[in-house]
Amino acid sequence: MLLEIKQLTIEFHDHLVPETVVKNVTMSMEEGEIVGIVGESGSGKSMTALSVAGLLPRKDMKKKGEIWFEGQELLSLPRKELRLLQGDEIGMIFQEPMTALNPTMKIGKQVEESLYLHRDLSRTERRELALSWLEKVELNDSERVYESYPHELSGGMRQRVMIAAAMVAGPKLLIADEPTTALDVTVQAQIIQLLKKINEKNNTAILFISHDLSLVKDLCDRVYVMKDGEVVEHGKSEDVFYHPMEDYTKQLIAAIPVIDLEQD
Amino acid sequence: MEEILKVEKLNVSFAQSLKKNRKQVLTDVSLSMKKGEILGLAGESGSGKTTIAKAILGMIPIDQGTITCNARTPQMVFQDPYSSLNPAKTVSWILQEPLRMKTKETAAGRVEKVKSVLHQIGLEENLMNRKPSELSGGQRQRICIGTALMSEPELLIADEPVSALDVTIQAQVLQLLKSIHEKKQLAILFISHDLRTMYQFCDRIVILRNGQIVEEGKPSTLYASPKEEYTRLLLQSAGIR
Amino acid sequence: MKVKYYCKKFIAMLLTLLAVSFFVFAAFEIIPGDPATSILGTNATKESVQALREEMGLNAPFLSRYFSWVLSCCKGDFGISYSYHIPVREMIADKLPITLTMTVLAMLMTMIVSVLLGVFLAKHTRSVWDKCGYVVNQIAMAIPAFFLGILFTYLFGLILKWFTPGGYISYQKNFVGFLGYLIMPSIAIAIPKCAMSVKLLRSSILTEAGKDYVRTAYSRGNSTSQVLYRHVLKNAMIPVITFWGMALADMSAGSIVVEQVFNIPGLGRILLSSISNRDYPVVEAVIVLIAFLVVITNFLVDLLYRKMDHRMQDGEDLK
Amino acid sequence: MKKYKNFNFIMGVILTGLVVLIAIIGCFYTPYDPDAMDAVAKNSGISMDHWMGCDNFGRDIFSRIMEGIRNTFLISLFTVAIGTIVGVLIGAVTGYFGGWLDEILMRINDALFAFPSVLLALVVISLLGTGMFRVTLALGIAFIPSFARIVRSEIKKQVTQDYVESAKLMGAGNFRIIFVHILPNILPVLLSSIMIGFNNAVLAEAGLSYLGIGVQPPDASLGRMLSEAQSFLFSMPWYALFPGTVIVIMVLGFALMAEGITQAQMK
Repeated sequence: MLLEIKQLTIEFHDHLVPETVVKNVTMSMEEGEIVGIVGESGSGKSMTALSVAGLLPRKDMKKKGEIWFEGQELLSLPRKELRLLQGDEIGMIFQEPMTALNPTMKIGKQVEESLYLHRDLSRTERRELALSWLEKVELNDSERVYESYPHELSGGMRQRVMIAAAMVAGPKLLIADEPTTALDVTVQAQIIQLLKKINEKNNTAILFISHDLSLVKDLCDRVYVMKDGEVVEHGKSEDVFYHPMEDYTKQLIAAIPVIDLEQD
Repeated sequence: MEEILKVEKLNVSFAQSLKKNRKQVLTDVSLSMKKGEILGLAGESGSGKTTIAKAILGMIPIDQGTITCNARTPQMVFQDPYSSLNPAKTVSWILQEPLRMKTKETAAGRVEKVKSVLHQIGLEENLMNRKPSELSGGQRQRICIGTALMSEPELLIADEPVSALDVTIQAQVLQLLKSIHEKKQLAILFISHDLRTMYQFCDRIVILRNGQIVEEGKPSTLYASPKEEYTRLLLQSAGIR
Repeated sequence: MKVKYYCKKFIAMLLTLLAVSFFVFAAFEIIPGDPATSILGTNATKESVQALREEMGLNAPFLSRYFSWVLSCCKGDFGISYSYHIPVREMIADKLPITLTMTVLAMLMTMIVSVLLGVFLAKHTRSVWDKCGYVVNQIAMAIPAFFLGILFTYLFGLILKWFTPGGYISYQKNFVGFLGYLIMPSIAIAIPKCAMSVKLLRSSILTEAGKDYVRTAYSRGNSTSQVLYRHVLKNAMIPVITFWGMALADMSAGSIVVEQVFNIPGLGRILLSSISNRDYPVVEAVIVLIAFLVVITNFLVDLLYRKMDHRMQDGEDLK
Repeated sequence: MKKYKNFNFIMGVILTGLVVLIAIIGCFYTPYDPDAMDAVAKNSGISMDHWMGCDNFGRDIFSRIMEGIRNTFLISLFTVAIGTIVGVLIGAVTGYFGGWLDEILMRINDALFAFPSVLLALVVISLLGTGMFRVTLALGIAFIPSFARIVRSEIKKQVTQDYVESAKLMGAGNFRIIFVHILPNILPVLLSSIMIGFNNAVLAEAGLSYLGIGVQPPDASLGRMLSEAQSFLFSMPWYALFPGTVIVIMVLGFALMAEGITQAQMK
């Protein structure tokens, strides 16, 4: 068992009335498995992902429950030790490729950062590894990309750079928080294929967060459906998609326009 | 049915800072719309969909080509619900503004019209003196549609009206647009990158790529047997083929 | 692409310099009274006045006089002073370094102190340091430079006797003494601008810290200070550097006022005396000089700004 | 307006209110005639009848400060008025329409920006001469570039928003769009820059008067009092400290209001 979340509850205390964003969520992931979390905005899917990655803001935030990752309980882990996992064992990519990269820092330096933080390598070794990963994410002109700045790349290319930066230190778990929402449909499909390839080749488990059920169906082995901070339904993605039990899931599926071309 | 919009060989280019040559955005785009028709304009970002809309409404200068639009007061609904409503004004002020421009109605008359439009777009009257910042994305998009309806347009250009909304709310807003279309014989130029939603919504669909029309046709035939390679790729990526 | 961009910026600067010189020249054109009579005095004969006007080329049309004036300025010849009848260049030559040193000293202090303090306050938000830092900042911004000068003269000069008020030491005689004396006035000029710059850097750091790329940096295992120094600081400095460009202009004006307080014979002193006795060539020269210094430094600040943030070069100017 | 309930704004209003109150009272009543010289009370310190003591001519410092506040406040008021009105017009036109007009006006603006406002005022003063009216005009002109630039950048931001496009589609004229649609959205920024304008105007007026080229005697001004007080620093430190502190309070009042407005806008 790579990852196990037990009764996770997250409460915000920044304004008068404490707001519960995630209510006793329980999930589990095996090594090399692709698991999806589907839900609309405000369903708590991103919060759950951020808590696994240890990126929840410290102050005015109460967390209950446990998150076990490779035998370590992340919620109670001191920050110094959590930092050793971040980027090394757990990688993360985000929704907005346009703003998720440092605008005044070269791409190469940002891709190498996890190596700089977690590995004792020389400059050239780091550069080699970064370039190899830029090629693995199908950025053919990797030398030029290495030397360029974020604003010189398209959205799709930046997302690939994000994936390279997250994977460069060989993490066991990659968390993808709606990585394709801001991209064009054709680029979206390519990124999904890339994630599948990475999962097969490196046996990296992927926690895929999305609001698009049809996307999750193709990519993920298992899926959790979330609404207002709670897991409403979970199971194999085919079961959940073709014969959903909860009516909220049915409603989600019904909202996807059905195109049956066979009839004419 | 007579034609309300005819675009022939439209060419548009933008000047670029620092570079001498102008960036060609639209090349020889021709399309036409009949009264009460819903035409879909599909394409990815940077394909020039919004530029066509702005050219039709005369918001940007065009290099060549002719646009004959004999639809009365064409209106537009924008993609980003957070920037399409004036944040400093209340809902009722926003809805009354088109009336202040067009008709000589008294304040009371205007408020009556606002109430009737609010019903049409499925919102309660108590939203009247709320500010846009207090509304959800779906409510704001309905207000945009309401404002457009106030000018009683014959043509409504909807530039990705639902792509910023949640799936369930998208369906409701599209349903609203469809019902208004039927009731008022309103022609809609529906701009989107989501081929799935366009399938049920549009009578005809035009595929656009890098400012050029790739293919055009009824959704059923276009999706079933696309002639162009790019259309096939679009359908495949959207998981339709 | 880069070279093309810098040429465009350089030409824009030259245009601004021309506009500045034109504005000053035109301004002094509309003053009533004739330069020749002011030099020769009111009882001079009409012929001698005409001869002088001819010699100084005053009868030439406005534009050609403007261009000959600009050319002579470039050569360093700013014309003859009405009241002292010596070339303006001599009057200004030894004054310029004084004001320049004071402004540069004030600028250095502002840069160093504001970065240190700004980062410190940004790191300790919500602490008591932040609160009192804020109060001190607000007050420091509200104190005019010359009042600060008077307070320093009273406190450090008269009571603590750290320096003799009004005891200016010229740089020809004793350079270290000269610098020592200029410390106090430079601090007086620097404090208000430094306080503003600290506030700006602190809020700029906090804004950058909320951005997506910071969350990405944390996801890679950076510690808080690593995020601050490797990622946030460079981006946060961009608006501060722009402010420094503008602050330099205000500081050069501030030095004019502070020279009165500390009785320093800089450009400010001579500017004021020539304004009161209507010695326009001197006024023109000093103002053009200060304006040129400001425009050139703004141009240099722009280059530094572009070097740090490459978005400027090919993208639309974000300023 | 309830969102303006933050500490800064309230403190700012209190300080500025105090100053404005004294300025208004100063128009009608001052404990002593500001210019009356009382030989007996020369150089006397703080006492019951002279709250802030007397200067080297025996004039009551408190009365002179009251008159000084009034003059400084009036000058700053008109300076900011000129700067704002002209600045908003130029900023609105260049920000909204752009094109060659924007280019030219902005080039001129950059040129004027090369002059610190004090220097610009010096140029205007050396042309028109000193005295309250001319100083106000000089400072007003000197403040136009900064206001124009702020308004222009704010309007440029708003013009890219879709609600401006939809207003055009409804048939609203340009004038109506600028002043009815866009202006309310930039009001908070405009208000806080007006406060900062006041802040700078008070500083600039005090500076000019200190240099002796601002308000001329017999009109009293805080800056001028400071320059006179400088030579009596050892014997009568209060003669310099009181006017200086009053200037700081005036400037602080406006600065805190500006802070308060921007903070409220952030909420």
